[in-house]
Amino acid sequence: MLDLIWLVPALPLTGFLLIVLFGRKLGEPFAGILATVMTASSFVVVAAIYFELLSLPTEERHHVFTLFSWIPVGGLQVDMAWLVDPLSITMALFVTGIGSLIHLYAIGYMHGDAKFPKFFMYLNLFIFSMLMLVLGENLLVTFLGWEGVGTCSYFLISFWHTRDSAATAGKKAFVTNRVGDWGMMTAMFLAFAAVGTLSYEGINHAAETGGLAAVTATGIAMMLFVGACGKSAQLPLYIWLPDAMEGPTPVSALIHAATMVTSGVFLLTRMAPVLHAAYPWSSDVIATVGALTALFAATIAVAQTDIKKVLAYSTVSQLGFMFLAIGSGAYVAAIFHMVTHAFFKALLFMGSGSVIHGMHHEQDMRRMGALRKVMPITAITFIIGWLAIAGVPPFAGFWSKDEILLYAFANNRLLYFIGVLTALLTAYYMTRQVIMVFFGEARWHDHAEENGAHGDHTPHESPWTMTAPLVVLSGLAITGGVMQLPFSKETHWLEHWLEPIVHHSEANIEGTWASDNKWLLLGLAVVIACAGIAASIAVYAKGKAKAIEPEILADAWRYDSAIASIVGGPGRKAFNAVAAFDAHIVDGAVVGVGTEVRAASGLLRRVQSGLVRSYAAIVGLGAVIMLAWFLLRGVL
Amino acid sequence: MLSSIFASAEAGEAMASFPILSALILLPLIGAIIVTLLSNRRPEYVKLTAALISVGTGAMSLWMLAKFNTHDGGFQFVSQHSWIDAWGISWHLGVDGISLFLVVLTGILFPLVILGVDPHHDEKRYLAWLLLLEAGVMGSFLSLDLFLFFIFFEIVLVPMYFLIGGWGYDKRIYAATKFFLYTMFGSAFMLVGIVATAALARRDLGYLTFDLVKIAEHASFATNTGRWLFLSFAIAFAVKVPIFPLHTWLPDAHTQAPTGGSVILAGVLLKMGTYGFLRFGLYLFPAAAVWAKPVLLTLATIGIIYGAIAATMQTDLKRLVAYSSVAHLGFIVLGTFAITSQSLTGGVMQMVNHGLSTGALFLLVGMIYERRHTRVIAELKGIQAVAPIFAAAFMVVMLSSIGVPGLNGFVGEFLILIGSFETARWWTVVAATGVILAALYLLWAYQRVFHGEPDEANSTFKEITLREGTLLLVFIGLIGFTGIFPKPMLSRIEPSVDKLIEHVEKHSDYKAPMHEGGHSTDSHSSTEEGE
Amino acid sequence: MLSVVQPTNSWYLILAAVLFGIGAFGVMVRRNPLVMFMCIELMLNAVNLTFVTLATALSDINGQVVVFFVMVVAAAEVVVGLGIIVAIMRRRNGITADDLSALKG
Amino acid sequence: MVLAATLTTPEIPWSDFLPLLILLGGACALLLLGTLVPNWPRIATPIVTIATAIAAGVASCVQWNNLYYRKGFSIISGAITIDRFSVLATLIITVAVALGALLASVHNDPANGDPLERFALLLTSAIGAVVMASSNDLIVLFLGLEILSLSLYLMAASDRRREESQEAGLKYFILGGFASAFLLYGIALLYGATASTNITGIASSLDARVAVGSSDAMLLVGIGLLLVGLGFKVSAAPFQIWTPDVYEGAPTSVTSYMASAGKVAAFAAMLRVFIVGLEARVDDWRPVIWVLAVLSIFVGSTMAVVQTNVKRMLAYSSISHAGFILVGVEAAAHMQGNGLSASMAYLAIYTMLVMGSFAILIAVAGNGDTATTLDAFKGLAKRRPALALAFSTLLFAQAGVPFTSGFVAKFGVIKAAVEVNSYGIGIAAMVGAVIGAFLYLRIVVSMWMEEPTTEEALEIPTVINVVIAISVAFTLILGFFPNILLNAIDLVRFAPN
Amino acid sequence: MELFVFVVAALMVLGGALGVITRSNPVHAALSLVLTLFGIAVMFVSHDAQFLAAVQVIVYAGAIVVLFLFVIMLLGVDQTEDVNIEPITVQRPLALIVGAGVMGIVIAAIVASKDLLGGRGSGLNASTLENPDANIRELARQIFGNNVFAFELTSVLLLVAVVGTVLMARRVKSNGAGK
Repeated sequence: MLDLIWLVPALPLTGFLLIVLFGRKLGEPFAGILATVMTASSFVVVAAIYFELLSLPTEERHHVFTLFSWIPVGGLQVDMAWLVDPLSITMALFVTGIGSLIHLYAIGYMHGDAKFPKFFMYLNLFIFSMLMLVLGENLLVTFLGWEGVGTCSYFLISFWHTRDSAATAGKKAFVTNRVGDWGMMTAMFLAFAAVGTLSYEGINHAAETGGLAAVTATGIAMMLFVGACGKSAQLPLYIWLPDAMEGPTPVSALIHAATMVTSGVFLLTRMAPVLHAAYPWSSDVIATVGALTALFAATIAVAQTDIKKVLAYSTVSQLGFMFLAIGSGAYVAAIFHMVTHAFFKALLFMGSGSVIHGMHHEQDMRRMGALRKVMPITAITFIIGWLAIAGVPPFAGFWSKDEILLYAFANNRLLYFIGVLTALLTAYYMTRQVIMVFFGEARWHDHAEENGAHGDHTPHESPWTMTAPLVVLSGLAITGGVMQLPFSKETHWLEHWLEPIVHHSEANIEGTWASDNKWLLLGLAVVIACAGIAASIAVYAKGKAKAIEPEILADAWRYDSAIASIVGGPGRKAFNAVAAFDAHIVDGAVVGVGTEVRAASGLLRRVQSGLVRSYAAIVGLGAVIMLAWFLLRGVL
Repeated sequence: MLSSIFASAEAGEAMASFPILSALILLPLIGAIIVTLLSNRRPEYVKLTAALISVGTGAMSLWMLAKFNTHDGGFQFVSQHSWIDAWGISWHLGVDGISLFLVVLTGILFPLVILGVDPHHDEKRYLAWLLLLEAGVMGSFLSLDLFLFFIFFEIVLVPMYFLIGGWGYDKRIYAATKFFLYTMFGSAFMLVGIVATAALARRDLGYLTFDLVKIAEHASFATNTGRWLFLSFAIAFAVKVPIFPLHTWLPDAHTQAPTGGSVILAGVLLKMGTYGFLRFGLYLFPAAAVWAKPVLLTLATIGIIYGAIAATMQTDLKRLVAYSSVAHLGFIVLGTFAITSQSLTGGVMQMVNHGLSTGALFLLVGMIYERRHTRVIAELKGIQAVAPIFAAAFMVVMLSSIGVPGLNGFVGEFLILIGSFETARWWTVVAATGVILAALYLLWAYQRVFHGEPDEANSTFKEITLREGTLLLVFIGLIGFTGIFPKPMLSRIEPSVDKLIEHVEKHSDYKAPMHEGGHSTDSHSSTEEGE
Repeated sequence: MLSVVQPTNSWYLILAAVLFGIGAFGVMVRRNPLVMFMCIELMLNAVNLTFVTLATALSDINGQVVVFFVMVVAAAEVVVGLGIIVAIMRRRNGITADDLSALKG
Repeated sequence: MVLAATLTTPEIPWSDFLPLLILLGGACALLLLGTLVPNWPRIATPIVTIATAIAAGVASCVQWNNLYYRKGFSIISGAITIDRFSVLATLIITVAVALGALLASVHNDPANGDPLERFALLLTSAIGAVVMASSNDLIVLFLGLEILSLSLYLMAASDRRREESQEAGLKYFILGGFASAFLLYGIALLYGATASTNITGIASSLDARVAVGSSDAMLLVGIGLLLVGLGFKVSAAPFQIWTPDVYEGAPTSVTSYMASAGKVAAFAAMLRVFIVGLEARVDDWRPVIWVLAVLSIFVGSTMAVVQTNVKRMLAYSSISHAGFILVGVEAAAHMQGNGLSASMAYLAIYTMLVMGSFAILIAVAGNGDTATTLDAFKGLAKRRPALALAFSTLLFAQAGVPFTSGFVAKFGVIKAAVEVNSYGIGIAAMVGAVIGAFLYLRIVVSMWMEEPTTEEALEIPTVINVVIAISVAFTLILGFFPNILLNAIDLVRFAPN
Repeated sequence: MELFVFVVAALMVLGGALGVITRSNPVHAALSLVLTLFGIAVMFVSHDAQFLAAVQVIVYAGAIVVLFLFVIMLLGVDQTEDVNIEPITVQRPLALIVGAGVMGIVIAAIVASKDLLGGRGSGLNASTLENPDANIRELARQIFGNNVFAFELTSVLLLVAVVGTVLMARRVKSNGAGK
């Protein structure tokens, strides 16, 4: 059964190729169906493998499948190989699982789009790349997937490329990611220079056995983190993610919520031993950046009016939580939160997508409201997602977030408080969104003329292809927490499952104040969540207090615009200066020589006056000079 | 070492009963003459002949590739005949892993250009020049005699000069002249260097010879002499590559040259410089090359960043691609002078990769020009909406040029960088940022040209034709294949590279970094199980 | 006679040098081709004088032999030169050397 | 009869300077027959000339073979020397005469009067050239030079239709006379310093007087004056000044002859005088040669850049070629390596190149010998592709592009220079060559890449085609198989003295 | 006595030379050339080169200068050339530098190596009363002896001269081609 692993990436790839070749003929909806089937079946295979792994004893849950030797040069021997172990399978599971759901959803969402087949072509390619990323046996194969997903995200963000904003957003995403890639490449260079291999086993083994100097480990860790920041939209590189919302909503759900953006977390977990071997401060850096990002994004989300922008910023914020976890050594918690987040954030995104679809591509929440009446399923599922992210027990988000905060507390109180504050804000802005979209009075009538405006202006519920995934996911969003319940050691199923990966580097908080009083913290978390929700209701539903949505928050602390102005202003000037330098100085020198020769030629021509007597004079002059030399040689 | 070379020579003889390398040079040469003599009345025959000859050459090169002995790092198919014995010059040809794929690339590119791109007038002359050019390029990649190399290196200028000047665009004559004189200026020093090398080697060898192998193996130069000689060669190659700041002939030449010319120019001509650095820099003057390392690494790094930045700001699409070449070749030079197994192998591979991807890019730009009669980015818009397949092709080629894994560009670039990182850490870290810039300038250009709503000038943009499609398919196929499965290439390149590194280590105080298993043995074992 | 200082060979040589210089100067300042030509004759004569003097100094008759040949050369030169001049003058009477500047640059 | 008793004439081995006699005989025969034979056919004149030249060439080839057994020797009490060097020079000169005659035969414009004298002068000038090349005595050298020069003055002025021709003649004549006065004065001072006019005599007396403490200013100034004279003849900067005007003004056929035979003779003389005669003082004059060489190369190539008349361009290029040959001389002045053979090879190759180039010039210039501007060459590739191709070949050869004889020549001198460690001159020469290349490119551009100004077809006389064919063939064959020439020329030696 | 002769001759030579370069009328220039030639001839005599002195007078003064005058008359170019104005700038200073330079350098050289030239050599058996033709005899031996080749060459030279004059003198209707 394990040997069928090759099927997992192969199936989506086949789907991709088939659509490349016959996409036009297949057309709608068969292209979509094909893609969905491919992804789903690959999910089935993964599930099968998962169960097989479960059946194996822990130490045997680690298999390498080598296809062929990819880049063998001297000491560098990189194979095209897959690593099957709990972590990769976990990732593969929810990638393919959620992936197939979103495929299904997309069939409905992309209905009627001229480039329907192309969309699914990209989606399948993305799934393939993502699987390469998570299944990669060495950094390079992961990097292959890493870049693959980046490229697909570029394609998909600028899917409606005739819209300049979409095109720009795609480019921005790619280039920003490249900055991260630079970090990841440098990390690989360091690893190879130090260990002489790029395989996770090799590197991690070296790290665990102390074969990796702390300084090198730190270097690798930090560089990997740079890479992660790029992919997982952390400060300072998060800027591309909000813009990425230009893409179709399924894309946002799949790539920019569930899967790709979490690959940074995955990578750091993979390399946990290296982080562990690095100087402690590197972990603190990661945790701090995570926490700050979380808070930063949350504050921004408070003031957004675009339904998807809110979710985008909340994604950034949640990713910040995961990095906080990583930095605090809570790898399991990180993965845990990644999974649950995948559930409810995908759910939320698709819900918003359904809303947008129903509203004829209206995204401004100020023009919505009271939609629960017209699209009930969407509303209910969305509300479930909201509860999950807000951290209301027993929904999935509660457990994972709480786990993270627990470790954070044990690690660093300050970061814990930042986390709590973020949680509060999260509850606040999510509630705000729910209220603005589904409750209150309907505000869509009075904008009939401007909005998408085709046919009737009353929103409608989406087709089953879209609602079905919502239902499934909401189910997961409710129950997702079971993976890892804090009640007893036994209930830490996920932790046991991931044992072989993280046992070495997972922080041990046994006996710390935090773990002793985790029930207290748990309670606190619940209180916080409720407080946030209450506050939000007070403001937006009851209108008790005035909404605090300062313009600066709406503008994301001016961060993005500042960068834009730097790039567009001084940056552009500098580049132009270089170009001008090349044209005038470097090339100018070359051309200058030519003109000099011409000038000299003209000068000499004047000597060539055509007058015999001056010729004689020149000959004589030459003679005199020459004779002078000879005379000197003779006399001296 | 020498004995091994002759051994391989015999092996080569055994494999190739007839002198295939000489044939590779002479066939196009003869072809050029035939084409010139053909009558103008039946142009289609002219084209046919040229095509057949170039295809034949390409086939021979592939045959040679097939017959190439993977595990032998030495020169193969060696053929040596005395030529100008008065000056100890011999017709000495040979191919090893370093030149192998350059020869094959030449063999492939020329037929593609001849079949795929039409000149718009005087086709006969155009084809004749192209064939002559092919002969020259082949010659310079195959020569193992300094003199022989020089004359091929030099003769190439003439056909290229005519191609640019005769079939180029508005500023063609300026560009052609600049190209000719600039390159000639560089080789002026090399000529003196070559003679000096031979004259000085005579003191060790006892007889005058221009034979590369003999000199490299048996002659030793005083430290400073070696450096001066290396310098004289380096100038020529630096101009040819071109290395910042000697690059300014390239944008003009590339931009003004006809599409076919640009493809060849980018595809193989520039490689004569980088190849020269390997063959006549590292191999001939190891100590001096090691001494010059820092300077060249710095220039290469500057070139990478500088070229990329300059490219970003170009308003002419073709010029942009030209500047991207400056950046890419910077990588190759970086790899060459980092002198590690990976970086050198990557460098050699990147020569081919750049030939493919940039060549293809020039083809695509040429097609755009065919359709729109402009290369100005500002005048192009939204082409993807009207010609999606064309756009897709452009995208793939572009991604390979950006260096996205899974495509050829990445493998070379990555090998170069990871190899260089060990011996030239900081240069590499800086150079790696070039990867970001590459994405920037290409994607920006792509967005401006292909994205957005097409204005009415571009709304009639013709979708790719069958002929163009097949032409590009070959390129894309190679791009994809080498990206996914580079091993056949690497395993042939590496033995020669390792041999070269050993040579450098033997003749200088340089020590290449070793990993467990080290380069040579490990790789060989791997190649074994590879076959 | 009472011993007055005797002119040594150097005197003659120096005189010749002066003559040569004057001749050269003349070639450069005179515009009439014929006169320029005469100046060249002056230079040749200076050389002749030098030869003869050296012949005496070295007590070697060859010096004088050379002069003999030089005279022949001079004669031939004159004939040819005057021929050319005549040919030109025929066409453009009374031209000076400065008028002959169609070829230049 | 007393006199007869005491007179001892040296025995004269007539066969040893057969080529000279043949040329002289040819000249006399031409004059006599041409004047005495009634209705002497026009066409016969060039035929006789060429026949004579060929005969002389054959004779010198025979001599070349004989020299396998005798290493070279001087005859008639050291007046002239017969050695590989002089014989090779003779051979080149005779070839130049033959080709020059072919070209001149095209200029048989009735308006230009009876060509008889012009061909006679061609032969006499050849005599002078040969004498110069083989002279072993400064006086003989001087006489040879005068014979050559006087003939050339006349030939330059011989086109009676074009005033430029006479102007060129007069300029050449005045400056030539001026220069030969310097040369003669140099001989005089040299004679004063060494008590001999015989080159080998000078050499031996110089070797003898190394120890003499007395100042040798006279000797050195003599050398200087000598160098002025010879430098003028080889048109080395700064004594090149006359070259462009004369080359442009003279009839094209004459120009080609001047550029080839004239240079050969002058360089041969220079080499013999300085390498054989003044070897002892090499340290004094070699630097000067160095300067002259570099100056010539740069002046020649630089000034050519802005020219608009192809004939004049070629004149300037001939100056930079002279510079290259001087590089060979400089190398030879190190008394080791093979600068001597390199310069001779260069001369041989250059002769063929220049003949071909000027032949094409004649073809394009038309009967009036006037259309030599760059415009006349515009779009030549469209009018006469073959001609354009041939000219391009020759031009690229002059630029030193590989697979042409020109490259072999340049490579030869550079090699010679570098082998004796004078790198500076080598690099300077190559850089100069790059500047020079621009000139050739300009011509090529206007031939291939510009539109013809006139559409009227230009018909080319057969003889011209013959010359072009010979020259191009020589250029290419030598480019691919330089051995043919090199192996022979490596044998070039001076007679041991 | 000797000194007197030298001074007189030198004056003739230099005076004549200056005349050649200063006299604006070519005829006068030619005549002053004669003066120089005579001066030279005198010096030849005082160097026991009687034969050359004779030839100098006959050939040079007698033939060459006459030829000059003849041509001048023939072409009627005896109009004076204004010697005071110089169309070409810096020509005269340049000429002065060159003339003086060559003169100075050679003189310097001669002075520097005076000792080589010593006094009057005695090797030349000067003509005396008992054998008046010693000089001629000696010259003859040389010319027809060692220098016979050169002597023969002079014939070629004269041949050239003859052919040349014929070529140049022949009248051709110049159809102004190339103008």
